[in-house]
Amino acid sequence: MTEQNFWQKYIFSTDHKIIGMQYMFTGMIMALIGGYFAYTFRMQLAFPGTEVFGFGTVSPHEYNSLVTNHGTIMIFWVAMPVLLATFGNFLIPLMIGCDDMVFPRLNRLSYQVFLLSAIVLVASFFVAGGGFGGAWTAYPPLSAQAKYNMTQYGATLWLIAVALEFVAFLLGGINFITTLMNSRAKGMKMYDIPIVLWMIVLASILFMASVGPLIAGAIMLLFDQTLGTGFFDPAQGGDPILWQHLFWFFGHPEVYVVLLPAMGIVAEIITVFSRKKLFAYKTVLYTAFATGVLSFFVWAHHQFIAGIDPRMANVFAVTTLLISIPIAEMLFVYIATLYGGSIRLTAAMLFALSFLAAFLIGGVTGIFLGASGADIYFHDTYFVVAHFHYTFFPIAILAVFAGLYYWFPKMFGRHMSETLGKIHFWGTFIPFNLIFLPLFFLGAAGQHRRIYSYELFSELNSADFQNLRVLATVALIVMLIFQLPFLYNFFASMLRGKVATANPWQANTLEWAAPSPPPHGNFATLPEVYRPPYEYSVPGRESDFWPQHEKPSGESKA
Amino acid sequence: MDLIIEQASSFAADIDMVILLIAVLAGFWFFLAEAVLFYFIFKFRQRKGVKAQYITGTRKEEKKWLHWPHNLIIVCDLVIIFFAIKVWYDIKQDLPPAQEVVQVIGRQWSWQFVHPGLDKQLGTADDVATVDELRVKVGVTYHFKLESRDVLHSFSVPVFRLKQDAVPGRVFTGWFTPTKTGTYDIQCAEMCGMGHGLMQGRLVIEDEAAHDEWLRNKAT
Amino acid sequence: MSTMPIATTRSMTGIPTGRLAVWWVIGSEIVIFGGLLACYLLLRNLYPHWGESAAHTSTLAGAINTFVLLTSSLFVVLAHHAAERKRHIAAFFYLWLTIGGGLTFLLIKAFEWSYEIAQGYTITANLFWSYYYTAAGIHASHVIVGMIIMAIISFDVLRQRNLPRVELIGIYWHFVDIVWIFLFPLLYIAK
Amino acid sequence: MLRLYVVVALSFSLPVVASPRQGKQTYAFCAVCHGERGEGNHTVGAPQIAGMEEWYVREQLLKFQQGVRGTHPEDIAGMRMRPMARYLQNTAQIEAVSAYVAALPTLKSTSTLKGSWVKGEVHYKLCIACHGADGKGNSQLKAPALVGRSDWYLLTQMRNYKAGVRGNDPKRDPVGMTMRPITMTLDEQAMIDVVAYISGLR
Repeated sequence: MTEQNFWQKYIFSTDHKIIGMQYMFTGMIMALIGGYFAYTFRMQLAFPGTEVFGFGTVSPHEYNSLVTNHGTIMIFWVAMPVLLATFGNFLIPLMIGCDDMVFPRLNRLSYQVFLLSAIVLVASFFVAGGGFGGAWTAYPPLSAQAKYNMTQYGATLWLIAVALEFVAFLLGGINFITTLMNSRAKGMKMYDIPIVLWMIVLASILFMASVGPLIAGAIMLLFDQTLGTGFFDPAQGGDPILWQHLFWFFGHPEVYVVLLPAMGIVAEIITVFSRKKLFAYKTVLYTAFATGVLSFFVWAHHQFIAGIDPRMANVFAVTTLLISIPIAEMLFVYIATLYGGSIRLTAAMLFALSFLAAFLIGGVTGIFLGASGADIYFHDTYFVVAHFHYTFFPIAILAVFAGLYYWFPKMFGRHMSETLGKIHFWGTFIPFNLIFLPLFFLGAAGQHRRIYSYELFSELNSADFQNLRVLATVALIVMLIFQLPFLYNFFASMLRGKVATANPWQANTLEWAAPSPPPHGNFATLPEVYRPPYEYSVPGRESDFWPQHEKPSGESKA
Repeated sequence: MDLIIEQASSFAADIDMVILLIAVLAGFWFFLAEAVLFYFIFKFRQRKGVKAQYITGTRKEEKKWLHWPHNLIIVCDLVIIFFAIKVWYDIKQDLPPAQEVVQVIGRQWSWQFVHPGLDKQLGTADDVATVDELRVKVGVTYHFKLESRDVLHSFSVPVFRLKQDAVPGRVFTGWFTPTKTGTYDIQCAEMCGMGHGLMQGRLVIEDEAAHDEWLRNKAT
Repeated sequence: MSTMPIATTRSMTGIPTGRLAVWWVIGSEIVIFGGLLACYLLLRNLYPHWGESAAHTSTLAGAINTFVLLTSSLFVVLAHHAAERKRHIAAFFYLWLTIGGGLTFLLIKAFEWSYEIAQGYTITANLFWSYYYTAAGIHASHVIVGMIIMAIISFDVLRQRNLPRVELIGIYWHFVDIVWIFLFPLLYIAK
Repeated sequence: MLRLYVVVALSFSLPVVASPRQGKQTYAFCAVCHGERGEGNHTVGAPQIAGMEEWYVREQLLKFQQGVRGTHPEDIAGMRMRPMARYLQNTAQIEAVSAYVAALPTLKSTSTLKGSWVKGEVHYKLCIACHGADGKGNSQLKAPALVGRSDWYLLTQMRNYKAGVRGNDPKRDPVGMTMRPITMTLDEQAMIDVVAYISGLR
């Protein structure tokens, strides 16, 4: 390998690890922006009309824009790049014992398109009229016509940014799927693939199969905005509800697109830190398949009261409640895996376990919303907000932190501080519950989403409710402050942390066979695979782990 | 539910019943799962000299720990589906005959209500149109004709447990029967632009005498 | 330019990596066009009067274009055939015939559209025309992208490099062709 | 617990007092439709308000808040304005934003209507008594200036007065009431002409 200068090595690299980290750092920056937005509008809700430190007074127009872009950023520019692209890029070649992705330059292109989309989105906040404020679902006619949304440029740029992001992940997804299908190490059969890779690839396939109609829809909406066509304009014969179908046909599978990788990360971590084989590996896969297939038939539960045929709602209520079964079963598998283990509560494990605990709340509250009768009341209230934050927060924050603490030694060759990690964990998990538990209550009291101020609504303007809103906001600020130890820990450990060995957690999967951090090309000699990935505490063996690449000749090398 | 927010329509109690049912069934599984999770974390924490067990989860007696919860959840789901759809059917699909009809029109960013006048017929000269104020009689079954003039809105009355999106170019018909007098909030529940958060209406439920009195005042 | 990673050379499934990837690309494209056409068909069923607008499309131009695209698909098959036999000059020649087919297609399209626009059937005329221009426009952009990639590959082929890529662009070109075969009856013939 | 909220509230917010700074801040709400310079936006129905008299802005904001304006089913633009005005909670905010609007440099209005200046001059004789021959208004009579307003907006408001959409509340809007009989005498073309004449004034 010839010497590379800084630009070649870190900016225009085709190395999957560097690209993964590019996604990670972009995702982190976007998460900071999204967190800042959340802080701003939570302050407005807690102390309406006052000047927010670091922003100024929030106008209704800005409020809508903040809410919209908080949602958009957190899903498309934080959860997707970090869960799919960071872990996908970093782990797939390492875990299948390979030197890189099959199309390194396609991979680089996908990141560049993604970066461009992030830049376009950020630019949309600064154009005349401000950023788009029609909610992340962008229902037309509001999103389609500037005379309604008053963000002529913001809305168009937002739409272009989202479409570009889709293209980036299509390119990335093709790479993930092809790599996993074709480039596994010798001896790695279907059921020897670690769960996390299965999940990332299933998620990519789900994404690919669901996003197409929305891309077509985005082009149609773009024409509505810029050329004045009437695809979604009832005055010209179009149908605004059509967009909702296109959007949610993608939007609901999208939840599973980010859920599955998170589930995968958690599977890796709980097996390693409880020294257990994963309970019923195939069941996990089947439930994941079932979830993926079912997720295409549940989309209209977002539209129960949107004016679809009421008979259709019955069908979707049934499918929606059915999808709770595979997800619940997957969670039971994970809990069963803990049985009889030897659990080490490292920072990574704490985050992984808290994912299970918190996601259960998200899953259970989803049943209220999927049951059509109850949804009439809960639809578009804060109950929904709290519900999907209890799913997305564990997915995009808890599982990601779990993954970062776990794979950090592999990424940078050094350990993060466990003490700071635990402070960070409790400082994240407790405030998280304090933010969103009050919101369940407020939602049940009839408080609707995306409302700028509750002062006009006499039923919601009571002092008790306001105290709950303040509690949620204070908890948010506490949580944001507790991210500082993480950021310090992350960057300080990168430079000065305890040097890590190749396999510090005594894990089985192939990435731990490579040096920490892996050089370009990853492995000195490409490994071969002799056994499934979760052979921990096998009876009759001295050590409690049995790496996949270890030759079965008897003598222990680890 | 009725402790947090009043029930002011004939079907509010039905919806609250479904919510309670789900809360009990789902809550049971939730607390069970969390309890088991925390018990395992405590029981199987790392201890010196205790090695983890090797359980594949593929044997029949191990899998039963998945199958039984799995089957029981299906049963719970079916119960929930049954009641959810029943309530849904009563509220959204099976409209009881209307005694009076009101027209509800959503605009950026106000609600306009057209009440039938003293003749109880909509579309006649004595109709009373108001903005941001809906006045209805207690105990009378109303049909509402919901329209929108520009973007999507959602007509939401929390005390009624009622919500329906308004879509430009379409008219949706729904129903409600107020059961107690009072003044309540009407909200917009679908993002409709800058003033969405300020799009507030008032619902006044009054007895027939007071309502007629109001109509007469409006007519003059 | 980095050397090709070992990953790219592996083939666990037995399908060459490039071909596998192209099939996945086509899979994701199918849902894009599928979504658009599903919307179109749904509305077309709801609004039978769209037929009147469709009557103003030029079936002749559409038919000629179908013929042109099918012919170009034949050329790309011949190019693949030649490439497999390492006759790189012939492959180069056939690839450019295919590109020529694409160009003819676009030229006819340009004349057809300018005629229609001159008659007042613009993209905003009504919903049928919106779908007509959007669907055909997205398809035409695929034709253009295909032609550019094909041109790049053709010069590689001339230097006797990356010959298997002829097959890949061929698969893609067939896909673009098939999309047109769906578009043509839906937009032109159904009146 | 309450004390904690107060401490947090104070550390993150500033007390509310009327000040030029507050006027500018509050105007940010208005700028979305009425524009940074108060130039208005015809597509969303927001008129040009730069340099509008302070007393007039205040009164109209109060009228919107109290539901005197913006509650008639035909007054679509007014209904968009009403929730915005309702959000200004205290008098300090209203004072501040009125002063800010009044201080914005008056802009020349662009004409969007074609009317007869000559005929308009005849009809304008009706208006002179209150709005003045120069169209600068008379605060004593609560007649606002007409120059510098968007012509389409003047026309809409005359139509509204005539149709009883505005100035229909004798108790709460006696001043608006006086506009009604005047507009009753004008037909559509006359209104356009008079607006054309007003646009020519300076």
